[in-house]
Amino acid sequence: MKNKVGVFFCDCGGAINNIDFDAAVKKVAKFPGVTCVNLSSNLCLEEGEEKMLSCIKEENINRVVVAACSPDFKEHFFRQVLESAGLNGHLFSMANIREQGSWAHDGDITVKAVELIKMAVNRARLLQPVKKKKFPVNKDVLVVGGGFAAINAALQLSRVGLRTTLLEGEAVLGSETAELGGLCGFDIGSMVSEVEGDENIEILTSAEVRATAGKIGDFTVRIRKGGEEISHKYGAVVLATGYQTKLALESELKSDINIVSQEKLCRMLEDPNLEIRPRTIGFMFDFSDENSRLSTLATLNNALAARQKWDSEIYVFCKSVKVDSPRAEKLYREARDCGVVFLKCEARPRITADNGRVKIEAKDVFLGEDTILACDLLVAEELLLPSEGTEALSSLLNIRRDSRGFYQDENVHLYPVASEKKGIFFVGGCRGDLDLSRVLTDVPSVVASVYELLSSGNILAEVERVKADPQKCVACLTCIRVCPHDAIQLVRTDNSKEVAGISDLACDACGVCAAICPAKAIIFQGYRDEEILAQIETIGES
Amino acid sequence: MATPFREILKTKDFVVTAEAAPGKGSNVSKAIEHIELLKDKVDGLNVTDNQSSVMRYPSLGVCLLVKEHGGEPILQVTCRDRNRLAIQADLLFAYSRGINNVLCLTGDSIDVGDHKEAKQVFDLDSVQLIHLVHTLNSGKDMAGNELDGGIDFCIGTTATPSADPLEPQLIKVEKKLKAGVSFVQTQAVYELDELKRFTEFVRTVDGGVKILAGIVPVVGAKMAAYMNDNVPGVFIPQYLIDELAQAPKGTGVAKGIEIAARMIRQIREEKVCDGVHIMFIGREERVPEILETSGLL
Amino acid sequence: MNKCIVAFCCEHSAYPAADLAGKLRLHYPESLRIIRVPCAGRVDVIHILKAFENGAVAVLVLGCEDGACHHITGNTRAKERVEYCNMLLKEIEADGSPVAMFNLSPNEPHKFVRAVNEITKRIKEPGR
Amino acid sequence: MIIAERKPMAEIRQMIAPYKKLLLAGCATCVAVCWAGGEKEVGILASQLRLAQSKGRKKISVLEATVERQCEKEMVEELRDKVQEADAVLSLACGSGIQTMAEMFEDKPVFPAVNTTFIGMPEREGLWVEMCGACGDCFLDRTGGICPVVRCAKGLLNGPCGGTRKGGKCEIDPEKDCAWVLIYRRLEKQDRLDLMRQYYTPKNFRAVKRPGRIQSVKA
Repeated sequence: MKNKVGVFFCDCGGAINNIDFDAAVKKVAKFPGVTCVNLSSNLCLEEGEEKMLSCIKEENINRVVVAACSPDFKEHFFRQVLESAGLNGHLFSMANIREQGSWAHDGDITVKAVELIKMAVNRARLLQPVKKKKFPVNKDVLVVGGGFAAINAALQLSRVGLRTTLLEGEAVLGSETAELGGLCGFDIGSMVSEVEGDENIEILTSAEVRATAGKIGDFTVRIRKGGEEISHKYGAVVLATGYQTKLALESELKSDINIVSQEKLCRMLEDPNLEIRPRTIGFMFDFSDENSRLSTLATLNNALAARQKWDSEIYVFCKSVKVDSPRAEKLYREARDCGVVFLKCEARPRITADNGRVKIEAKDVFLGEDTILACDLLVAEELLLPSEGTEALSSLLNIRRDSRGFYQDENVHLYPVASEKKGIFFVGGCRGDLDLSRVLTDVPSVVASVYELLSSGNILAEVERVKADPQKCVACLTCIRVCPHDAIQLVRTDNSKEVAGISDLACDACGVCAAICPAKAIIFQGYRDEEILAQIETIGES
Repeated sequence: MATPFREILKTKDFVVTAEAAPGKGSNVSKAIEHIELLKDKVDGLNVTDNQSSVMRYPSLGVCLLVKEHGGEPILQVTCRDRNRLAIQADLLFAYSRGINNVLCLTGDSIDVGDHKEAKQVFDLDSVQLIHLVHTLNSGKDMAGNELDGGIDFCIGTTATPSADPLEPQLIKVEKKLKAGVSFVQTQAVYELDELKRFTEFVRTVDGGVKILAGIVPVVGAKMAAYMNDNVPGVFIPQYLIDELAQAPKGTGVAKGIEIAARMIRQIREEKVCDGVHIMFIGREERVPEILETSGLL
Repeated sequence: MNKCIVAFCCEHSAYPAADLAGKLRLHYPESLRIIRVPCAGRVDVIHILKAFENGAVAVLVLGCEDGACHHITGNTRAKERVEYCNMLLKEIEADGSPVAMFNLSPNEPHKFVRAVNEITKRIKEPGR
Repeated sequence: MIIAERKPMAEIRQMIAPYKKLLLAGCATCVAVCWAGGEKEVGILASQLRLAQSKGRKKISVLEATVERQCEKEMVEELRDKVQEADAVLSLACGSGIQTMAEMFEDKPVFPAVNTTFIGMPEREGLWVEMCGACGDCFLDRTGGICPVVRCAKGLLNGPCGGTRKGGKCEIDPEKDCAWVLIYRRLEKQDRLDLMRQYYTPKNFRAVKRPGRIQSVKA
């Protein structure tokens, strides 16, 4: 059957006013394949929709072009109109004559509009339907980690009715939850007992992930626990593996008992038997690593506590104090109000051991002079690093990490808690320098995403929108190597030939594989070479 | 008449050889000049074979000149330019003209030279080449045919004590030693410890082989940096580069000679190895100065 | 004949940026023809060459900012292909017809217009 | 897999200068995968040639065709009509395919559009490395599965030359690994370094009598 294209003009309620629609309609009507041309003033309102529906039926149209606003704006809507007319939503193309036509140029743009429509018509004539299908998914979720973020995620997932496995490498849950930025009054102990009492949550401690396979809705994870390996199926995986800290210190100073970490200072503050209270305390942060959100919070928290509990003199050396939350702002004010001194230095201060004390030499930017401070205790700068095993786990799951080794925190374009691989999510410190408040927003956001994916037991997805033609595929593995979403693997066809198999669920329809395939085997409906070239060819005809 | 090198290796406690690099062209007057200058001051003159893959007057030709002028020539044979037929033929010719010493080496790659598009041969490698000389020495060619008039070469080879990683290099040296050589001449060395480590290893494999440390005077910090980056197997330590950098302008060569002489003296005094091989390419006329400063004259 | 410039626009960045340019009435040459692609990484060498075969005078490939590609490496692959195309055009002394890649965010309509103006400047009249 | 690389345009244009109608013939097997001579590259080269001629005065027409394997006469036969139509054929296949094409159509000039470079494998997408020199006398049992005949710049059989660069890189190219260092590390890992200590006699470089020809008894 020949493809019949129906073109629907819309002037967006008069918003498009520099096109001679009558002339345009006449020209468009002559384009090959165009069966009917309609003019409307508000296609996306009920009357317009009805007009479209009846026209599609009456004229027996099987490809639709709408010449109106941007597809970013209304493509989705018009596809639904097509569906309700019994046409596949993919048999649709838009000519953006408003944002990229009428509004972008002065004067009459009839000629350009007609050309934009010609591009859309040429593409539309070649479009193929893409079916949708419900894919059953496993509703269990794996949460890796045993800290604050992991326990929280497991609890909330369980609360929305998703069975969850909490997998922790350590022997007990919550053993490494001492939060650099402070735990904001959360009682980790009661959270652990809540998790332990939750029937919907399976807890695997002293366990590790050994291998993973599969895709969203159907991950197979091999877990080792107690010398035994078991395979589990999950619909989604949440990583909450946290971070670790490392003192940024010259090696000869590492053994100095007067130089401590934030964590050590906390323990000293809680120690009722502490014999000597340090009279002068120095703090340092923001020199070696400018991602210092957590170090800042820890410093503010602990400086305040020491000031209040010990009445120590406190000096904070830093490049800048980064207070990016109301909580941090409040802490900073309080610290200043009670006499904590902040010194802004461009260069990292020089630290030397000095007769049982620590000498700090710095140049304050505002005072412009060298400051020398001898203190009883120096709370050293701490570097934030991904926790041990992050690298191994990311390579098992085949997901990327950013230049600092955290999970993909740098690509602002991505949904912050989602990996590039569908069905794998991150929460908390494993995705960067994030304080507790961010964990508290991450968790619900991940839980909502996982719930949306898995709760119905099915995912509705397009079938073979992107597909490798088994006749043309030479199994060169190029697409498998380049796929940003890890959606392709070798599969055997019925006649036992190996070809690239693209997972309908995992594919994000970017077309990177289609562009790179040496055999031109990949068919990406809507963006096939023919469909792209059909638009280009209109230039030559004009 | 010069003493045969084989005798020298047996009798002398500290052997000194120098490199004679043939020039580009048929004019051999410069080569003769160097031969005359050095033949009585060193125990052998080692003539390079299209060194650094740059086409030159042949090693064989200069060896003949050394012989004619009363010196003791050591013929260098690389595997780069000749297949097994040509190498055997050359060796027969050399021996028939009184050249009795051969240094077997792989040869630099064609890519570093001035005929980069040439076909490189490497029909044999250096270990196989040593075996080949032994085969000829036994009166047969490689194909097993009897020779009418055999040969009897004193065989030497090369090694790189400062290779990184060293282990694969040592395995190769071990193979060369087991193939049977009378002397090993090293790539330029600048670190005595490296040399010591290397000689210790050689001694464990073959107690009888003589080791000649390669000495290449460096005449400036720039040259040192260049050599580190571009000359395969050469690693000049930073402290020497610093020492060179501090030398006043115009005294680079003198400084280089001083450093080289210091190294030679140390090697000799500490009996690190059995001798030295001096390569002062392009400044052959100043080799006597090194010998004098190091107390070898 | 209308001398067209073809711009392949990533639907995550350049396409919305172009829409925004229209909304803000930031004008650019009418000869621009935008082809919407799901990612700059979908654009292949042959698409660019065919644009020239069909009479385009310049081709733009517009994708997400470095490190912010929705599909991780799509924009860097596109950049490499653009460079390859420039090499192919240079080989046939057709480098008066420029191909360029620009990176931008969806909220940068001015950058979109700058990219169009920039490529327009690079077009050389034949014979010059 | 056979790896090839497109020839420089200037060379191609010189070859095809006298002809008005060209057939660009691709091969969908090895050279397609290394982006040198498949349907895709035929398209790119054809487009490039069309663009080039639009700059000059001479009008040429370019036909495009790709066969599954250009080194098979039966498959090349499929192109007969198109070849007859053209003045000359520009083949993007490996040397073997080009010659098959030339033999099938003796009255037509057949030109190479690619340089066949080596037998290799993809190290990652877009990067191919030489692995095999087709010497006819496989040595890999002794070298931990790493071929020194082609992966050592000098094809040495008894260990590294003295030119290894710092960190085990090749004398001629700091980007490339010294094959013998790789062999050493592999054999060390397998505790088979005795293999490297063995002496290997000069290689039989006539294991394949050139031109190579193998008659299988299975046929």
